[in-house]
Amino acid sequence: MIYVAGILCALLLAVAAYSILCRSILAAIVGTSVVSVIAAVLFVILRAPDVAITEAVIGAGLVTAFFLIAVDKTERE
Amino acid sequence: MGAIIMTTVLGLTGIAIYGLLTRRHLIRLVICFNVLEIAVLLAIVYAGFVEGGQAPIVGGAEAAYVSALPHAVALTAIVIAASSTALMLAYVVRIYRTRGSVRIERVRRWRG
Amino acid sequence: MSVRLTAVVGTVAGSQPSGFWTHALEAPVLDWPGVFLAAVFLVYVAAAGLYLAGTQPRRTRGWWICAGVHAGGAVALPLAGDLLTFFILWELVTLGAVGVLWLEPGAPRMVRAYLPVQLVAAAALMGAIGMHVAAGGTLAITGEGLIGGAGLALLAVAIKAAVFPFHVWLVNTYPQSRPATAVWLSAFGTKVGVFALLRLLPDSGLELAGAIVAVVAVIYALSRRTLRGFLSFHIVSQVGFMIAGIAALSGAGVPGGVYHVGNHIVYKGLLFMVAAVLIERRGSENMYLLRQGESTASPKPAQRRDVLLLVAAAVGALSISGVPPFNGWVSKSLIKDAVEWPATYYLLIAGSAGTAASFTKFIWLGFVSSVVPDPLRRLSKRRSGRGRGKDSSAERAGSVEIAAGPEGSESAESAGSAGSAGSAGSAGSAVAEPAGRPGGDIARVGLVRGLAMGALSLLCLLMGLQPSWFLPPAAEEFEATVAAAVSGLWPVLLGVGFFFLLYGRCVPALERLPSGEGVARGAIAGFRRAIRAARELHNGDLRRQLGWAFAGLAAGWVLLLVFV
Amino acid sequence: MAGLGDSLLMQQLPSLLVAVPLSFVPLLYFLEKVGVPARGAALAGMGLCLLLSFLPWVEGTELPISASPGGWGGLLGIELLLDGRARLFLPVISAGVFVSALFGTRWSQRWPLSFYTLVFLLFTGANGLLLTNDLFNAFVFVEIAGIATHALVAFRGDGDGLESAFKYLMAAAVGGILILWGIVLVFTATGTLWIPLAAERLADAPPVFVAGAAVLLASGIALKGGLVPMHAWKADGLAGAPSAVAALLSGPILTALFGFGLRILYGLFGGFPVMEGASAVTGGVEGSFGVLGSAGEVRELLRGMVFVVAVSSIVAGHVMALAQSRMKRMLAYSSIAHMGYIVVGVGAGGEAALAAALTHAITHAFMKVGWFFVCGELRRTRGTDRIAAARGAFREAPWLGGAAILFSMSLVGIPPAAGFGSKWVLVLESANAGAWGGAVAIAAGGALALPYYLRIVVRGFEPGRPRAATPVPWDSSESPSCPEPAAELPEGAPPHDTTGALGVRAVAILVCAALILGGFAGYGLLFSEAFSVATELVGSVL
Amino acid sequence: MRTGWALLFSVALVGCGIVTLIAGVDLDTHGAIFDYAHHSVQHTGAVNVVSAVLFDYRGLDTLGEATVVLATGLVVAVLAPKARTSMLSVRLSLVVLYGVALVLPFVSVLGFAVILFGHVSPGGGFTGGVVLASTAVFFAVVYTVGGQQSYVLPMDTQKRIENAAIATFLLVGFGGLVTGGAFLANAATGIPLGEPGSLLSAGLIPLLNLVAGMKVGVGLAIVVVCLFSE
Repeated sequence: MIYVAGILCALLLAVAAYSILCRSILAAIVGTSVVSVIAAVLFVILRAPDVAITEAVIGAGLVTAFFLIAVDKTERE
Repeated sequence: MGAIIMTTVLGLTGIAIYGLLTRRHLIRLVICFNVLEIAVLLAIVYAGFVEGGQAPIVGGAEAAYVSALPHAVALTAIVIAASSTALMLAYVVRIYRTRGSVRIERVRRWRG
Repeated sequence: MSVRLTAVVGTVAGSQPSGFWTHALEAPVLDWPGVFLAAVFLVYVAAAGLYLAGTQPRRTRGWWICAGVHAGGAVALPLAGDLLTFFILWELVTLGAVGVLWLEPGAPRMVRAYLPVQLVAAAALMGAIGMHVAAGGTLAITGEGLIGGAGLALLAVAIKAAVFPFHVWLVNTYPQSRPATAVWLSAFGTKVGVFALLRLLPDSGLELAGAIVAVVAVIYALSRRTLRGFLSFHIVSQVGFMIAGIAALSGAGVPGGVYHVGNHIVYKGLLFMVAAVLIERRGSENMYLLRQGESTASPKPAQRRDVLLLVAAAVGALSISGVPPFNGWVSKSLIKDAVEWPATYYLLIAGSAGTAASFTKFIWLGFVSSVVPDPLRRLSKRRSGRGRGKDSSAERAGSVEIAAGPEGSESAESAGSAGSAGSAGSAGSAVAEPAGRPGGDIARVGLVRGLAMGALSLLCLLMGLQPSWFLPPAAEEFEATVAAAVSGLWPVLLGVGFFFLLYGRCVPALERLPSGEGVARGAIAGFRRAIRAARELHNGDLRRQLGWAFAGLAAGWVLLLVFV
Repeated sequence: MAGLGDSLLMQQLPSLLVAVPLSFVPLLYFLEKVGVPARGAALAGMGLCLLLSFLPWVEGTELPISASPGGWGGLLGIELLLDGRARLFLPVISAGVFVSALFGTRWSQRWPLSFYTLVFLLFTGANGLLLTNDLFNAFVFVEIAGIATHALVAFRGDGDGLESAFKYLMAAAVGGILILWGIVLVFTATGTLWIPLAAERLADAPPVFVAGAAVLLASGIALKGGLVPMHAWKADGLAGAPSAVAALLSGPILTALFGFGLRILYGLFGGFPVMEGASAVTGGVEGSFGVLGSAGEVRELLRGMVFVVAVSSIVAGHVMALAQSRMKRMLAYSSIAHMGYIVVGVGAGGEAALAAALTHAITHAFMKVGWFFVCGELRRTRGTDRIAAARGAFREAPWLGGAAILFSMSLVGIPPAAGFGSKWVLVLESANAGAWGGAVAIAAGGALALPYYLRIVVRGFEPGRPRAATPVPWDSSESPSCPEPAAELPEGAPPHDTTGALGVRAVAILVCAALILGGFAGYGLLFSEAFSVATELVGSVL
Repeated sequence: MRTGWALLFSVALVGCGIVTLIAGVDLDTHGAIFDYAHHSVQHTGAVNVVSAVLFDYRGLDTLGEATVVLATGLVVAVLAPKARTSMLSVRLSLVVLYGVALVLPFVSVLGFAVILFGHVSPGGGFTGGVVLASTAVFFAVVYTVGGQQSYVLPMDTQKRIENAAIATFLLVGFGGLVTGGAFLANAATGIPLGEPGSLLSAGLIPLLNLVAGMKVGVGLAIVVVCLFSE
């Protein structure tokens, strides 16, 4: 279990760094949704199912939708 | 466990702050804010974690449960953060409509 | 203060709303210096009001209100019983003066010269009171003055009283205002500062500093070319005398110093009135051009009135240079007797000698001849030529020439002056006021202003002849002995001799004196630059704003972690 | 009012003070559906809330009133505590919100329902922030107030307003994150969010941990309140806001934030360390900063840090305000300076200085609100808030000029205005508590402040209309890259609001002026109340 | 802000955090000192302790959070210009359209289920509300918003639902105030807590769950729709 957590954390850091530092904004948005999903899994590992569900639905679903809409409304680069 | 989680939290915070201070794209700033928020959420939820505790859904058996208060706090924080994100993005879109760009150089009309 | 405040809290809790103020305020202090000074202020307000009533053009109501605030604060301040009232009245004096200056032509320059430094003085006073309270003092004004914050209080006093390094605001405002306005302003501000020295720092042994200021300011006064320019520097010099008296190490000089304050209000006001009339009659402020200006500007009948004017000017000059039996003589003798160090004594002698010299020059150039006598070499033509021709030196000396016409309105005059002297910058600010145009006015105007000047002259004589009426009974009786007369007289003769023999040679050297205005200008420029730099720092960049926030957080945190 | 003291109303007053403003949010909506104009209903509701906020002053009410929604008490649930501090600040917040809503006619004409709903949300946030005794609940209320506020900032809808709103939102969000971090640390260390219990258990937590929590909470609050070096967003955030909103921001919101900061400082961290020796004079607590203040050098370090922050806020605020060419930015910077004043008073330690700081917070709220109203009037008649454009405005409306002079005198600290009393006592008492550096800074602040107010007043009384918008020479705010928008009015808003509205706006301004004058006359009473509050706060630490 | 400075600040802050957390490593207090899990059932009758904390112990937080969502919807609605209608620049194939049309009912049912069983199982008002809102997102993404509002609930109805939800929440609160002696009181009002674990248990919590779910769902839906019609 703890190894899973470690791997997930490393992945989380990597994806977060990528989503902040990468060039394409769309990739960054996808990165954030991935970050949310990994965080949700971590929440499950931390025995917080409610938070996990909410984070998955909001962070990975809704907020990503917001981002996508915003990018679609503004310039992309 | 704690070391792993805390390392992740601090790493996320550092990356997010660095991004907040260096990125030029407004939406990128909002992304950094989100990452910052996720880091805090991890810290909150871990604050209630108990080794070997069960999820706070009370079953029949007497067992050790992880504390539920941080979970409630985290839920509230998530929704609040989502609202803030939505607002930021709405402002970004409007700024794009009025200023024609989402580069941070274009939101420097107020200065001095 | 905390004692007082806790007392306030104890009594005010649940009592009448204004309890705080009633407890913070004290009954007025009615000792001799306060009452004497307030009385002199009142008399002078009456005289100067009379004078101003006779001047053209009429002042606006706003001007009178501001002037009233200025003078009223000055009249009430000597009686203030607690530091709170003292501070409020101090502020009123400042704000009234600002209002008056603002309503003058050419206001911005004067206000810029006056307001910032006065605000620094007010802030310094407030801080001094705060530190005084921090040291455990009370708000009540007692004999022993502040027990804390002496440095700030000294700064406030030095600025308000225009002690030498801080005199720039004075010589940049009074000579630039309209002549009659200078009459009103000259009396109050600096005297308030001197009085603050008495109230806040009674036993500061600054007599030597005062004497030095007296001498240096006199030297500057000798170098001035404009009437009110040199009168302003004489204010600074006389302030030096007052400080030397009030701050005398022996402590016995307080009566003399305060008496000198009163005398100075009277005769300096008189001199400013004379200067105003001269400027108006002769149409010029340049002392070297007074006689020329007369020939063109004022018609022949002016000569008769000039006699009376000469009398008034002579009374003022004799008083300020301390010739018995005029009042300056009494107070100066008291101060000289009070000072402890011989160095101070001889510096004061030198100061009064210089005063005498420069006022001899005033009388001479104003009423006798337009050339400085120089028996050693006859430079007089070139000298007077210099006065008119070389604008650079004229401007440095702040001289302004005004082509006065009987019907010249202010704008026309300023235009003419811009044309004539080329010193357009300061032209609009010093504008002679033409005598009343309607024929009926002339007599009344002359009469009213003559009344004012005559009253002040008589007061000078009276204060010199009967000092016992004004001095506190406690103070040692001033006996008008021959010795006192001689000791008052010989510096004057020295000065007169200096003027007639050597002054002509000294003029070039004097006009090369450095003027303190560069310093002030540099300070202002530095402040501007600082502001601009600050604006450059706040470059509306969101990332920079957040960065500062995080930087502050990190710095504080690291510091705390280091120490915890 | 017999029996009011122990009636259900009084017992549940804290809950009501939060719930009643909130309940007007849906109420306004449905009332408008029925056909009741939102404006009248909103003003009535705010009057009701104002009434409620005065209830604790009724004779016979014993403080503190503790109420916990859900009835679970502080440990299980959330406790709302109405102590003397809250009693002192509640009327200030309510009155400030009321007059601001009274004043904001133009924007209420554009979107009446949204405007008043947001104002009520802000009201709820401010009240709750002041009342709550629970850390995370405080965060929630901070967020409510923050979102409502920068929503109102963006209300103008043009580019400038949006830029202001975005900057403000980013700064506020980061500040919220910092506060949340502090809360997390405190919770990790103590296992509770209830402030009194957390304060107890914080005593035996590792000092480093406590220091981290303290720094994070303090900097979060400072970032939201705009203290150097976290002030940079403030002027930008206020510059594009409607005047009524700017007034709300620097009046009620700052007051509530200050109240919350006091609760954190004294309720959670056990007060501010008092200099040795000063405590003998002021009866302050000797070196009590939870576990931190116990060590002498830590205490001195904290004092040093706080005074560096305060003095630099004063200097930076006044200097930058001196350089501004727009009134709102100028007033925003001046608020930064005044926050510095208040921090000096708090940091000096001891009851008297703390009481002076409390009174200054109150007076500053009203004089700043009033000045923003004057600024809004000028903007209504001139179409811009440039100082250069104010030429002749006061000559046309002398009452406005009088109000401006009064507020300026109060802000500079010239009698007879309430600001003089609080500033005077602040100087004396902070010097008395040993913080003479801060006292001198406050005194010098007045000297720096007078010129820029005088500039506006003089410009306003000059004859004639403004020719063109002539910026002051050192103004660089209009860069060629982004030129001045042609008309600074949003597309929807009328250039002049209806004739009846001016009366209301004038009433709002005159109310503030009356409060300033009354505050000067009754300053003794105000100070004595504040002193009792300060004694309660400091005593709660011992 | 130059990169070097940014690096410096972030590294410094992370370092401070590391020091702080190392200092706090030996803190034994994990979680709240009050053990909710062993009291919530007889206090509130809710099996899901998180729901108990959210809607009973700390109901005020939840109310405030719902308020935040409402404020957000309000602001976005204010910011969005009414006249302009626009659609996403992406075009979707027919399969997607029908697929979504097929999926949507299940999604919404799932949302309601998550809401209604919030007090007995993971999930609750917020989660279910967000699921409901995501249906609105589906609508908005797939079918063009603006022109044909008929696909989504009309804005006015949404607002009415939202305000009604807040009003209900407040009414429950005031009811508790009157009957139970405390704002948002649940068990104290004498309402039967019911059989723990069953659908109709935990007193008012299911109601508040439903209300909050409606509130959040509709509020976020408003946000989405307004962001679209930007």
